Amino acid sequence: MKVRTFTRLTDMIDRRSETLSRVAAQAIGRRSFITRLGQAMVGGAVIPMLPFDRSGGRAMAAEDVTDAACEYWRYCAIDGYLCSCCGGSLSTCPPGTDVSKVTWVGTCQNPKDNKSYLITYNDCCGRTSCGRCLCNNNLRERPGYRMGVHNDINWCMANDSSTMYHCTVAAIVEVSDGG
Amino acid sequence: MKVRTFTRLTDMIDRRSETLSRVAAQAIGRRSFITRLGQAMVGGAVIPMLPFDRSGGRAMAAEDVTDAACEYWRYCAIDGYLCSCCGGSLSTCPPGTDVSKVTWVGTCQNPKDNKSYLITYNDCCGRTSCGRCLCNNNLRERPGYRMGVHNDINWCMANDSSTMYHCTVAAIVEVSDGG
Amino acid sequence: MRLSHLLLAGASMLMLPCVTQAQELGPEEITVNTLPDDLKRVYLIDLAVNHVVDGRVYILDGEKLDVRGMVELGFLGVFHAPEKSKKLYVATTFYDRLTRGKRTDAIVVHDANTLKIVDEFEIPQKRAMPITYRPLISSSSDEKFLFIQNATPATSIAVVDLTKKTTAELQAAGCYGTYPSITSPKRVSTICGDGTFATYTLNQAGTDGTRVGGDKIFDVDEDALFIHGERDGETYRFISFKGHIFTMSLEGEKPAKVDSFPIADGVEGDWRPGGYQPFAVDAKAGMAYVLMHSKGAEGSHKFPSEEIWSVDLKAKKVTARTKSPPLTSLTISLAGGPMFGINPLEASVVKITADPAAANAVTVGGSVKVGETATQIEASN
Amino acid sequence: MRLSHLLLAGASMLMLPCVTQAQELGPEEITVNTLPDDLKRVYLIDLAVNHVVDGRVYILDGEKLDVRGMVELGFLGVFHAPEKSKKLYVATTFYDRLTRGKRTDAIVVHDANTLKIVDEFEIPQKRAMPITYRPLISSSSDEKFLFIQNATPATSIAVVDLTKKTTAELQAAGCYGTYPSITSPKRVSTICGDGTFATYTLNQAGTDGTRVGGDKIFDVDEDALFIHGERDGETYRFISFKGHIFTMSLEGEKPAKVDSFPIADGVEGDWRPGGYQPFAVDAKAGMAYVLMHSKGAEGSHKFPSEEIWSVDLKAKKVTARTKSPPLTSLTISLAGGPMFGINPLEASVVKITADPAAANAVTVGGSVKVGETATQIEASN
Repeated sequence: MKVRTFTRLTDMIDRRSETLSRVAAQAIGRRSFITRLGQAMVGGAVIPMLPFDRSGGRAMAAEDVTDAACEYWRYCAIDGYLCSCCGGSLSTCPPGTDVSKVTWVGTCQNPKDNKSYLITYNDCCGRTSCGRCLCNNNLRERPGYRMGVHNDINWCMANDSSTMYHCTVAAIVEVSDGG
Repeated sequence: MKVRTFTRLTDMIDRRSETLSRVAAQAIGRRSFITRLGQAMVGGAVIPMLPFDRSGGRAMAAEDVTDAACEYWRYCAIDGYLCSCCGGSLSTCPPGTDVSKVTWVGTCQNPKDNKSYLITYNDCCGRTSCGRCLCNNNLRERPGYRMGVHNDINWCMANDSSTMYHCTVAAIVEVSDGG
Repeated sequence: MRLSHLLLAGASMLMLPCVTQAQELGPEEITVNTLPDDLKRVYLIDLAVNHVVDGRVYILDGEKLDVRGMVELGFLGVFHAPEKSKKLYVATTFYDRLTRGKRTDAIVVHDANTLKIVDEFEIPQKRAMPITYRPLISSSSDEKFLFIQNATPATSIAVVDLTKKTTAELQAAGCYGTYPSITSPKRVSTICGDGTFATYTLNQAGTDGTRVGGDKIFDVDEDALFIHGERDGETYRFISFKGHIFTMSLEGEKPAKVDSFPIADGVEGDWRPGGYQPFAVDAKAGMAYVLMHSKGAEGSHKFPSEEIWSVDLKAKKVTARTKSPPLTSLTISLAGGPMFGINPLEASVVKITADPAAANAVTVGGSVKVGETATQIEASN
Repeated sequence: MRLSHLLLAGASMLMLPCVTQAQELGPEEITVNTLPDDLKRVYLIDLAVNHVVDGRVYILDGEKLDVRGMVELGFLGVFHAPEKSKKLYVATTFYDRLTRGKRTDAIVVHDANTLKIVDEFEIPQKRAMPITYRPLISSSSDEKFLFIQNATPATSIAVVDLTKKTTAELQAAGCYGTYPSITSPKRVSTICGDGTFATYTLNQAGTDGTRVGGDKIFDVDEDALFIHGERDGETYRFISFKGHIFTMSLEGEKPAKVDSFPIADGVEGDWRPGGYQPFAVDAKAGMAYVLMHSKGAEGSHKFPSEEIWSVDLKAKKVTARTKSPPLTSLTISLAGGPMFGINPLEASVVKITADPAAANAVTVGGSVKVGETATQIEASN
């Protein structure tokens, strides 16, 4: 199944959104976050908290972190259950679920190559919430008025057969040029 | 709303159950537990565990325990959420719920008067599980082949409008004569 | 026969005198509670994301902090308790096979005292399925319309006529949140991603509206606004990620900024507001209380509080800073009184009071463990 | 324009070479997993009573103990994975408004590899809504019928024809549990409250059955049987509250006790079995492993284990006692291999192995936190 990325241009208030929302892999609101990547630290000073993780906050950590940990680098703007804890992986949904048609995105820095990657956070849909490895990081996340980088909403919302939320993957769309 | 108590005679295997199950306030399988009350300790040596309470087991305690604690004397054979923690009380269901039509029973000893009481554990029904004060005590509880004293089942099962389980009350039916 | 004397029919058993003496503890009738009119309520809106089909709203007694009842939120539903109405509203989504099958989006109406469901009617299948925030559902000042945030992900505002049980739609692409005018029943505003507000004025029937956008007042990249807004007289107060309080008038055809001022600029420690409902305004006292965390930076905007800052809205200055439990949501009733916060790490509700004699520094009072992953909390007058 | 080069249509974006070099980390396609045929499965059946509408079955890799998938259990559903079939069955109850409205009781059929729902059909609204136990749903030895425990609260056994998708009913008042004959596809037994077993022999069509009751073999008041039964060759093993192991032949028209023996009589400390699935039998090794707690008494029959006792079923004696985590359910596959237990206090699954070189004393291996209020656990061959 192909990745289809929905994001929202910052100037989308031109009312094209009904159309745009149906277009897969839209352009990213680059001004909003990719361009800042050169300046702002990704995984640096920020210590993301996990609001529902009773253990409190932890830092986005370096290379030895597995993809079943909230601190894994690709999760810098995730909000949800890690599919890696639910029978999926970074880019596979667990058995019996469907990939979300629309997504939000983040730009995260890989500690191995110090490059920044555009990450699509697809929800896996159609089965009740997995309940394992709930993570919430919000690097360059914004409220719903910038929907393409908003993570406090169910991104299974546009799926036809079921909008139920199960877990979230974090797949690479491309290397960001940091510009 | 009147209490209606379903219980099961030990000799109910005469296949009258289809009829009996529709009769409210059936007789109690007294041989099975009330008659043993004189000999067996109620709230004595037994230390009930709370399988899903992460705090582990506690003893059925004496007078100073409130009805929001698993150790309160009337809960000697309860399995469920205490309605006292959910907007109800020992004998009232929380707002918006319905009293179960059928129940299981227990016989518990009141530490204040040292008398034994027949307790009806009515479930409150029609709303999703309360989720607060989950308690499980099993004095003279038995598997489903003695249904009237079985607590591992949803006693909202016979309600018409909804069989959904919300919480459990523990009302007095009568003082047991201990015989 | 000992057995036989118990073989009695039905409820008549309860009317019998006890076999042995127990004057204080006789047979009990089981009844169903209702909530009194004068209950000071706290609503804890818990999406329960671990079981996302089964969200709920716990109703607490604001004085004793005990749970008095529950309303179902269902699958990522949103909840609204209008100020004057005796009804509680949930907008949610049902599937006839729990998570699949036939989908129904509906408004479920509860009696506020019995908590019984008294009505239900369908709405279009467009509503946002969010982590709950107050502005995602609201009511017009006359409480005749509900405003519900849609997101498909294209955004619009559903205008639900509670009398006719019909729904109109206001296009609001790139905008989010609903902020009803405090004085005009036919007016609602929203926040847009270009840093503006927009105000919709409905026609008489409430079936359509005209939109007037305001001037750009904030920068989403540099210093975004939290969508949580607080009523203060005839204005709304907002706060930005970097701790600038904005006062907006959303009463006219065009939204207008009244003023703005910073609360943390130049303060050592990079303090910022954080959470889902990061501040509360006591309109009577002219005070705002803000959930603040230190070492704030890009991405920290949902961090729980380390301190609560008391802000004099007239003097535009911080009057007190108090160490606080980790809270992500804070509320106060429109009539004032104690505040209530959500501690997400403990999954508890915390009661907080401000002391006018001590520059409105706050004191953390009792708390109660309730809910799981609640993000929104409301207090009734 | 930097912006414009990203304004590309659809998935074609993924086909582009990367803007900068990243040979190892290129664009990824998102796919959906399936489970391999050779996976050694552990099924953790979790009613999730805190959100009772939303039970689930977690499927774990028995070797690595990681979660590989999930099947929905819904509202107090029951789950059965037949030994040979490539299908997984859930019998559950749906309401079209989550907890109210139109009720549908159904068998939901999943493909065991894709976990997709491949079929669903209705059954009568009589099924028990239980804390899950294995004997509340089972299949005939040819896997053509499901046997499901009914309770309204009057008890009966639903006989579900998986080919015709029809349900017959065997009256079983005062009895509970379903124990399919191991050799006769048309036979199933149950345990009754008078201390007997009863066996039903179905007619050819599976639409009715004749019932033959056995002799009284236990006393419900004095020493009740747990309903959990373990297959051992062509017999079933049961255990009583006081630790008597019963061997039953449920292969003929009439149920017959083969033998029984105590494992804790006379042992200091009042040790008793406890839990929801208090023992497991390794048929190949001829061993039973029993979850035991000390200070056993009336009402302690669901206590978690303090020790696991290894019992030689041929020699009828305890060969080893090992300190254990607090477990309430234990399982082993029919083919042997490691055991898996539920630690309800930690909400974890624990792997346990027996050492034949040390009198089959057990060793507690790894564990994984999963689920919330699970009572049943199963392991595939």
